[in-house]
Amino acid sequence: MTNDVTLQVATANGSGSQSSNTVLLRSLFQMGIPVSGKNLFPSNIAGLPTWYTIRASRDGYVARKKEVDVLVAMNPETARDDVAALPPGATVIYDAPLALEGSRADLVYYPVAFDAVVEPITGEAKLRKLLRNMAYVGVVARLLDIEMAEVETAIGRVFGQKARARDLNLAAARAGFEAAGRLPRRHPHRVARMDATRGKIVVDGNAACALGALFAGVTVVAWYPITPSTSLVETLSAYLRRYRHEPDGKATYAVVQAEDELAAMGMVLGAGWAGARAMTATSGPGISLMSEFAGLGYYAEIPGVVFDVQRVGPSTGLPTRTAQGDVISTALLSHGDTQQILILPGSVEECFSLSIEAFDVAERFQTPVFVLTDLDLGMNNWMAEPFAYPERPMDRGKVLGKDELEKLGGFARYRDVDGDGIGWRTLPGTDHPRAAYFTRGTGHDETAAYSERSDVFTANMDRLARKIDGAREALPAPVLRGGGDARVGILAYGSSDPAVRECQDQLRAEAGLATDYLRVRAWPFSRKVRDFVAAHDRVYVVEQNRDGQLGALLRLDLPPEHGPRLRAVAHVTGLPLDARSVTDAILARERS
Amino acid sequence: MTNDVTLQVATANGSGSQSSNTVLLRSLFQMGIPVSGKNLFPSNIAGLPTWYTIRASRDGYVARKKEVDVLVAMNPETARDDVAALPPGATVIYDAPLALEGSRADLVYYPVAFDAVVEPITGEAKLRKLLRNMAYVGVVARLLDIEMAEVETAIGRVFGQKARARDLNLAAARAGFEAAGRLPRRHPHRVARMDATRGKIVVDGNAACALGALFAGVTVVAWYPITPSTSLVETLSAYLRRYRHEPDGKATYAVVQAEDELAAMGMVLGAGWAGARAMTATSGPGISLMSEFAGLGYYAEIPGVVFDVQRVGPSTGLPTRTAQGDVISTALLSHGDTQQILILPGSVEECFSLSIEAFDVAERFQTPVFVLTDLDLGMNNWMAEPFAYPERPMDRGKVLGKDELEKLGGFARYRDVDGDGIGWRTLPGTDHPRAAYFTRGTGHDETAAYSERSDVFTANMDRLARKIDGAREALPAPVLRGGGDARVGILAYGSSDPAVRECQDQLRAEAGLATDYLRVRAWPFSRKVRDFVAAHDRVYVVEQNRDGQLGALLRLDLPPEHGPRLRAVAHVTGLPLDARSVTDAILARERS
Amino acid sequence: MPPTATTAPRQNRIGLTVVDYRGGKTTLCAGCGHNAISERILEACYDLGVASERVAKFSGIGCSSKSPAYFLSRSHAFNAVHGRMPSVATGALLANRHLLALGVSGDGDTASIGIGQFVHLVRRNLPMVYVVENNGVYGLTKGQFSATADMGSVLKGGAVNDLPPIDTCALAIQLGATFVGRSFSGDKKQLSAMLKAALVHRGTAFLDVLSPCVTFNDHEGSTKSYAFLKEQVEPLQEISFVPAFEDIAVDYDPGTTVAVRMHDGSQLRLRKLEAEYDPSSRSRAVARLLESAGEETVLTGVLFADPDAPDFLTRLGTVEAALATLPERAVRPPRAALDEVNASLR
Amino acid sequence: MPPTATTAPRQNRIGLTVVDYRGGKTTLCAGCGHNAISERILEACYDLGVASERVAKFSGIGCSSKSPAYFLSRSHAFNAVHGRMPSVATGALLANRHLLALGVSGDGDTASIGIGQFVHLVRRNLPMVYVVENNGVYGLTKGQFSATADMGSVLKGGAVNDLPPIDTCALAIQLGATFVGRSFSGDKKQLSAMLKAALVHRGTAFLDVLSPCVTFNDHEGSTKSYAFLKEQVEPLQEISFVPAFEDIAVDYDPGTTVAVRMHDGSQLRLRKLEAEYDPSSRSRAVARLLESAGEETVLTGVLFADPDAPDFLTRLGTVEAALATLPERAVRPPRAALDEVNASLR
Ligand SMILES: Cc1ncc(C[n+]2csc(CCOP(=O)(O)OP(=O)(O)O)c2C)c(N)n1
Ligand SMILES: Cc1ncc(C[n+]2csc(CCOP(=O)(O)OP(=O)(O)O)c2C)c(N)n1
Ligand code: SF4
Ligand code: SF4
Ligand SMILES: [Mg+2]
Ligand SMILES: [Mg+2]
Repeated sequence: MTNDVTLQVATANGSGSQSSNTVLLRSLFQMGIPVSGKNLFPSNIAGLPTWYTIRASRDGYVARKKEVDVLVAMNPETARDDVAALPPGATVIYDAPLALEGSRADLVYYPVAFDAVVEPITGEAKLRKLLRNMAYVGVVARLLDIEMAEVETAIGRVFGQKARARDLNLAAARAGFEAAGRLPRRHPHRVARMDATRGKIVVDGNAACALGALFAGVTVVAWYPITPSTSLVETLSAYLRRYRHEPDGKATYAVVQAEDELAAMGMVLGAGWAGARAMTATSGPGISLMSEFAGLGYYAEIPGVVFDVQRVGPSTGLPTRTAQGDVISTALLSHGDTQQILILPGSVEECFSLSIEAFDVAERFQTPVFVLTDLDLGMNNWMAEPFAYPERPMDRGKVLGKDELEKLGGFARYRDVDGDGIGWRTLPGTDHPRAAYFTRGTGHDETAAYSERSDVFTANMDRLARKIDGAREALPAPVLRGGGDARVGILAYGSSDPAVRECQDQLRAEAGLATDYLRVRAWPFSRKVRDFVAAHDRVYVVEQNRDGQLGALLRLDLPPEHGPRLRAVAHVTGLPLDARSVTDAILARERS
Repeated sequence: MTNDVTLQVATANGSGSQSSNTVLLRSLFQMGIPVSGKNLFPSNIAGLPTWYTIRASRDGYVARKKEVDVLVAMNPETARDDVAALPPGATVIYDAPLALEGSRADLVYYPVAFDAVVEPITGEAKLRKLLRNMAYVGVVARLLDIEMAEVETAIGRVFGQKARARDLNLAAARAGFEAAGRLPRRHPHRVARMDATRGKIVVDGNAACALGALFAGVTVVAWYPITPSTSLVETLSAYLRRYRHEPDGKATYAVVQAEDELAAMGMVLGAGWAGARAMTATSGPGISLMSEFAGLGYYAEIPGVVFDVQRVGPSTGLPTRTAQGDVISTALLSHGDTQQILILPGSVEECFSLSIEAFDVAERFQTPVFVLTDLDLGMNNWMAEPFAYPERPMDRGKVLGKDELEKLGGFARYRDVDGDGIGWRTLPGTDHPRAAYFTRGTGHDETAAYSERSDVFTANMDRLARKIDGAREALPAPVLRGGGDARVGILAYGSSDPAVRECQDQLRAEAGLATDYLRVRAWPFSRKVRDFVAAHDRVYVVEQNRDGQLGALLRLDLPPEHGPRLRAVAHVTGLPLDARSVTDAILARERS
Repeated sequence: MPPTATTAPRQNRIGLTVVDYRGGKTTLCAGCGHNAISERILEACYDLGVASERVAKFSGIGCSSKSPAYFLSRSHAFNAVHGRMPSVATGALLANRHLLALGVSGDGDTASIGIGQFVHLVRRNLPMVYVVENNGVYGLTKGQFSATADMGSVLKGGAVNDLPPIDTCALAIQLGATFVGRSFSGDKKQLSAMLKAALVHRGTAFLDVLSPCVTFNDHEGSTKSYAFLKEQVEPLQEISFVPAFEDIAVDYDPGTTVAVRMHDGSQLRLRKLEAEYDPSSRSRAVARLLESAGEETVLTGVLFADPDAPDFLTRLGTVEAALATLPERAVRPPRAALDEVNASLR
Repeated sequence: MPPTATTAPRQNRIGLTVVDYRGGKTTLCAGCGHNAISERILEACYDLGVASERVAKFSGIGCSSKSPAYFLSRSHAFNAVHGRMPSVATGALLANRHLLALGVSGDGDTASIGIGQFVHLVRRNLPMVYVVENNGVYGLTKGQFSATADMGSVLKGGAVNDLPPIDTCALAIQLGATFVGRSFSGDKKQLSAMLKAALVHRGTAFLDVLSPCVTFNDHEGSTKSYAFLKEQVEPLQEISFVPAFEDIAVDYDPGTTVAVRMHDGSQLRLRKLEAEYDPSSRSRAVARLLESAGEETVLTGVLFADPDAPDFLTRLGTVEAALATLPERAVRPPRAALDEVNASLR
C-alpha cells in the first residue's frame, strides 16, 4: 500500500486549513509522487464545513477517489458523518475531544490532542486555532512517512515572505510530527519517494486559462465576479500587471469590472468589433444573462471569448460545486437559430493552450467562442507539464486595412468572397472613406445594409450555418486513447478525463473489457467524432450533468442510424467525477 | 375560377391601407367565402413598403399562397418588382401614373387613375391620399364581383362610430366601383356567395391568447412591449378593462408595464409565487433576457405563463416577420439542466383554449409554461369557430391553506408525497405559523432549507425530471389528421398547420401520396408522438426555422432506432408558410 | 410595561416572544455587520408586534441577501437571483397587496447589477421596506469593489477605487422613494427607530445601512471599516419612534424636533443635530447629500420622508382582497361575456 | 469666411462638403423630431470638420436608435440591442481610445430598459457623446409610455401616466457625467451649439433632446408634443460655441455670460437667462432640476459642465496606441516570461 492513498481532511472554511492542505499536497509532489487535491467548500465565507481530499497515486491517477483511506477529522459538526462514510479498515486521525473511537469497530483510530500539541507554540488563542491545522500536517506526515524536510520546504513556499507566520507554522507541523511519533502505528498506508513529478508544475485551471489569455495577447477584459470564475480574472489581472506594462508604465490591456454580465458581454462585443482581443469569464447564471448579446455576436459576427467555469445549476444552484451543465444551452445560446462555438479543455495544459486557440478561432470565424471548463478543473490544483510557449503567431482573422481598401476600392462586409462563409471586416477608426459599415442585429445584406428581404435573409443564414460548419476541423481535434479497435467506445470531455482514463484501466482489469476513449474538445464536432461512433458498437457518453447534454448534441450530429449506439452515463453530484462510478455504470450496462 | 383567388395589395405602411384590406377581407367573409389575410409590413412606422395578401378559397385553404392572381400595385417603390414576381396570366390593377402596362406581355392590366377617382370626394389633399386606398377596394370589388352591399357593411364596421370617416370611405369605395365599371373585363377570377363562414368569427391569435388569459382568470400581467407580442397585452388590457372590474369600479387584475423583460419575468415569478395567475408576453429577444429567471422558475418551482409570439431571429432579426425559431432554446431555457414546458397552439381557436390550459398546467406543475405562437398566427386575421366557454373549473394546483396546515401539522415544500414529483405549496400571507417556507434558487432539501449535499441535490433534480416527464400526457395531446395507416407521416406544429393540411391534399392529388399528419401541441411530447413515428416509415418534420428545432427535440425523445425515420423540412423565410414549398420539398425527397 | 417578577419570557402586544421572531443560525462571518442588522430587524418586528405570517421577505444574492434566512422564520421568503429582488417583490405585492414586504439586499446586489430594477422600484414607490446592507464590496465573491465604494478606498490587496460611489439614498430621493434613511449597523438605537418607521411606512422605505465586511473590507484604508465609520458617521438627527399603539402625547420641542406622522398614526421624532436639514424637501435633501459627496463624513438619519404620498399598489385601483386568491367567479367572466366577445368578432 | 461667388459646394476646414457627412435616406416618419436631430448632428460634424473615419456611431433599438443610419455614412456604426448601447460603446472605446464615440438612444432605450447601463456609463465618465432623443414614448412599438413620460401626460388612446418621470439629466449630473444639457429638436441654434460642445468634450457628454413623435405623442394632452414644448421650453442660457480653430478673442460680458473653456480650447458661451443658474455646481444643478419637477416648464440649456475632469479611458493608464491594433510583440509576452511563470509553479 505504498503511494496509493486517499486522505481526506474535514475542517470548517475560513479556518486556514487551505494552507495546510496545500502543504500536504506539495510535500507529496516534491517527493515525486503523483498527487491531486480536491477542495470541497461551501458557498459562504467562513464557518461551514469543508473537505479537502488528497490522492497520492503511484499509477498517476488524479481523479477523485470516493473511498477515503485516511480521514483527518477536525470539524465537530461533521465528524460523525465523516466517520460513518469511511470504508472498512480506514484510518481516522482526529481531534481527541471528539472521542470518535467508539463510533465504529472496523477503523483504525489515532486521537491527537491538537490543543495540547500547539499550546507551547504561542499564547495567542486565535493563532493557536489556526496552528492546529498545521499540526495535523505534521501528524499526517509522520503517519504516512511524508518527509519532514519536504513539509518544511512546502511551508516555506506557502508562507513565502511572512517570516513569523512561516516559523509558527513550521513549529506547529513539527509539534504534530512529534506528537504522532507517540502513536502506535496500526494502519497500512504509506508513501515513499518516487520520480514521477520531475519538471512538472502545479496549477489550477483558472490560472492556466488566465495564462492562456495572457499569451494570446488579450487586450480587453470585462467581467463580473462569480464563483468559480472569479479567480480566473483575478489571476489574469495579476499576470497582466506583471507582464503587460510598457517600460513607461503604460498598460497594453484594460481590465474593467462591469456592472453585470450583460454589460460585460456588451463590452466584449464592442471591443471585439473594434478589433481587440476581448474576453470575459463567468459561470452559468452569467451565461444566461449573456444570451441576448450572444445572439447578437453570432448574427452580427463579432469575435469574443467567453470562459464559462461551470458550477452546478440550474439557477444559483450549488455555486461551489462542479458540473458540466451548461453545454447544450451554451451551444444554442440565444433565441432564433444560433450556434455558438464551444471549446472544451480537458486538463490544465489545455486550459492554457486551448485558451490561446480560442482567441484565434474567435477572430478567424468572427464569432463568440465559449471556453467551457468547470469548478473542478478551474479551482482545484493539478499537476501538469510546464506550459509550452505558443509556436504559431496570432491569427487575427480577415481584417482589411486602409491600404487593402485602397487597392480593392471597397468591400462588402458579409460577402463570402473566399467560399468559407467568412467575410472580411474593417475596424472602426480605419482611415479610409470606404472603410465604414453598419453593424446591426437586424436583417442585413452583404453590404451590411438593412434588409427585410426573404432571399437576403435566408442566404445570410445559410452562409452563417456554413461558416460554423466550416469550423469543425479548425477547432481542437478530439483525442483518442486506445488502439481504436475496441468494440466499446467511451466519449467524454473536460474534467471527466482523469476519471475516464482510470475507468478504462478498471474495465480492463476487472472485466477484461477493452475500450477506446475519445475525448471531445470542441463543438461543432470534428468528423472524427462521427467516425469514432461509426467504428464502435456501443459508445458510452460520460458527462457531469443530468440530461446528457453533449450526448444530445452528438445525437443531433450523427447519422441517425448511429444514434442507437450511444449510451448516456450522465450524472451530476457536484463532486468531481470518480472512476468507480463510471466503471460501475458501464459494467452494469455491459452486463445487462 | 370562382372563389379561388389570391389578391395582393402593395402599398406603403402608415398609408391607411390596413383599413382597406380589412374591408376586402370582411366583405369576402360576409359573402360566406373562406378567406385569410396576411400582412407583410416593415419594421418601421410609416413610409416603407407593405404587402397584404388576401386569399379566398372555396376549399377552405387559409395558408399563404405564393402565386398571386391579382395584384393591386399602389406603391411606386416596389411596383416593378411586384409585377416581375407575378405568375403568367395574373392581373394587375395599378395606379395609372405607374404605367406598368408595358412591363410584361403575359399579364392583364387595369390602370386606374386613383387621384382622379377620389378627386371629387374631398378637397383635403391629405385625406385624398388615404381615400385612394379605399378606392381600390371598390375597383377590386367590381372586378372580382364582390358584392358592394357587403363592402359597405364592412366599411361601416371598420369605421364604426366615426361617421365622417365612414362616409368618405363609402364614397371612395363607390367611386372605385364606378371607375372599374368602365374597364373591359379580361381576367378569369371572380367570387360568388357561398355558405362556408356562417357563425364564424374573424380574429388574430394575439387577441385569442388575450381572451384565453382573460377567461383563465389571469390576475397579474407584467410585460414589456415588443413586436409582434405587443398587441396581445394591449388587447388583453382592453378586455380586462371591460370585463374585470367589480361594480364599485375596482379591478380584479393588475397590468404593469415593466422596465424590461427581466423585470417582467421577475414580476411574473413573484406573483406566481404569491399565488396569482401571472403572465407576460414577449418575443425572441425577451425570451433570451428571461433566461436567468426561467431557470429560477424551473428550479424553485414557480408557476407563470410566458407567451412567446415568435418573430425571425437571431438577435433583433426581422421583427415584423414570422418564424418558429425559439423552440429549442426555450425548451432548454437557462443554464444547467433545465426543461421548460412548451405549449404550441395551431390555430386561433387553440390560442384561446390552450392559453387557458397553460395557466392550469403552470399551477398544476408549479413551473413556468411557455406558449409559443408566432407573428403569422398572432398578428394576422384568421377565420375561426366562436370561442367555446371553458367547461372545466380552474385547476389551481396543490396549495395548502391554513386549515389543511392545521390538520397536517406542517408540510415540506418539496416532498413528493403524491408520487408525481409535485410537492404541495403554501402562499405567503397564509395565517398559520407553519405555513412559511424559504424559496431559493440555491440547493435545497425537501423542507426548502439550504443544502449543498450531493444526495439531496441529486434526488431533487431527479424528482424535477420526473415531474416534467409526468406532464407529457397532461399537456394538450397531438392531433392526427389522416387515417393513421399511411406509410408517410408529416409532423408539424403551430402556424404551419394550414399549409400542411393543404400540402397533404396536394400530395394526394399530385402524386397520389397518402400521408398522416400529426400536429404536436406541447413539449415534453406525448407518447403518441413516439407511436406516430413508430407507425410510419418516414416522417417529415415541417417547421419554420433553419435548424429543425422541434425535430431536434423529437430526435432526442425517440427511441434512437427511430431517428432515421425523421426528415427535416425546415426553412425560415419570414413569410407565413405556404403549402407549395412544403409539397415540393417532400416530393423532392420522396422521389429521390 | 413594568418588568414582571416572573421568569416567563416577555411577550409583545400580539402575545409572541422574541424567540418567535428568530430565524436560522447565521452562516455569515462572526462580526459581520449584516448580523447586527438582522438582530435589529427581528427586534423591530417584535417591538411593533408585526404578524410574521403577513411578512414576505425578499432578497437577491450575496452575504447580505442570505440574511433573511436568519430572522423571522415564520415568514415566507424569496431569495431571488442577483440584483433582481425588486421585480420579484413587485410581483408578489401585485398578487397580494396585504403582504408586508421586507427586502434585504447588498450594495453589489442593488447598486451594481441591480441598479436598473432599483431605479424603477423606487420610481413606482412600491410599498416595501428595502434595506441595503452596504459594505462597499462584494462579500460573497471575496471582496471586489461594488458601486458604492468610495473614491480612494483601498482593498486588502492594495487596489484603489477611482470611480465615484453611487449614493443610493440620493438616487432614491431623486427618483421618488417616500422614506429614505441612512444608518450604520453599529448604531443600534438609530437603526431600530428607522426600521420601525420603515415598517409602518406605506411606500418605498429605503434604508442604506453601512455594514462592515469584517473579512474583506474592515482594514486600514477602507472607508467602510468599523473604525472609519465609527469616526465618520454623523447623524443629522436624534431619532425616536413612537408606535401608533403607544401614547403619542409625550412632549417634544417643536423648535428643535420635527415630528413626522406616519401613515398608521405612529410618530417619528427627529431631534435636529444639523439645524437646517429638512427631510421634507427632495431637492434640498439631494443637494445636501451631493455637497457631502467626496467628504469623509457619512451623514446618517432620516434623509427624506413623505408619509402620505400614494403608493404603487393603491394607484392600481385593484379590489381590496388579494388578487392571488380571488375565487374563480371573480376572475373568470361569465358565459355571457364570451358570447358578447364572439358576437363582436363575427 | 466670406461667401464666394462660385457655385462650388462649400467645404469645411478639412475640405469636405456637407454631402460627405450625409447618411442613408431616413425611414422615420416625416416630421419626426429625430430627423431634425440627425440634421443637427451632421451639420455640427461638418462645421467642426470632424473626420468621419474617426467617429464610431452607437445606438440601441428604437426609432431614435435607427437614426445613426441617416447621417455620417462614412463612419462605422454599431446598432446594438435594446438598452445596451453603453456597454458596447464602452468596449469599443476600450479597444480604441482614439474613436470619437457618438451615441444616439431613445428615452425607452435609455431610461426604461437601459437605465442600469446608463447609470454605470455616466459614473465612469466614459468619453462619448450620448444623445437621448426624448419623445416620452416608445415610438417603434407604437406609442407606450416610457420612463421619461410626465405625470399626467395622456396617450392617444386616453391612458394617463401616473408615475413620475426619470429626469435623465438630473441623474447624469448626480452620477458623474461631466457635460450635461437639455435641448429641443426644434431649437436649431441651441442644439447645434450644444452638440458642438459635446463633440469636443472629453468625458461623458449627455444631451437629453426633446424630440416629438409626430405619430404617437404629438396630440393635445401630451407633454412632449411640438405645441406643448414650443410653449414650455425655457432656455436657461443663450448658447454659442466658438471652436478652437476660430478666433476666441471676441468680446463678451462676463457679468451676464459664462464662458466655459472646453478641453480642446474651444469656448462655450452661456449668456444667462436665469441669473442664478450655475452650471458648475452638481448639487445646485440637480436641486434646480428637482425643484422644477412637476412644473410644466422645461428648462433647457447647458445644465452642467466640468470640462477638465479625468475621463474613464485616461484613468485606465493604457498605452497611447489603440489596444485593438497593438502588434503581437506588444501583447504576447516573451518566452522568458512563460519560463518564469512555469518556474514559479514548480
Ligand atoms: C448573475 C450573477 N452574477 C454574479 C453572481 C456572483 N455573486 C454572488 S454575490 C455577489 C455580490 C454580492 O455583493 P453584495 O450585494 O454587496 O453582498 P455582500 O456579499 O457584500 O453582502 C456576486 C457578484 C451571482 N450569484 N449571480
Ligand atoms: C429586448 C427588447 N425588448 C423590446 C424590444 C422592442 N422595442 C423596440 S424599440 C422599443 C422602444 C423604443 O423606445 P425609445 O427608445 O424611446 O425609441 P423611440 O422609438 O421612441 O425613438 C422597444 C420596446 C426590443 N427590440 N428588444
Ligand atoms: S464575507 Fe464580509 S459580508 Fe460576507 S459574511 Fe463575511 S463579513 Fe459579512
Ligand atoms: S413613430 Fe414617432 S418616433 Fe418613430 S419615426 Fe415616427 S414620429 Fe418618429
Ligand atoms: Mg456588499
Ligand atoms: Mg422614445
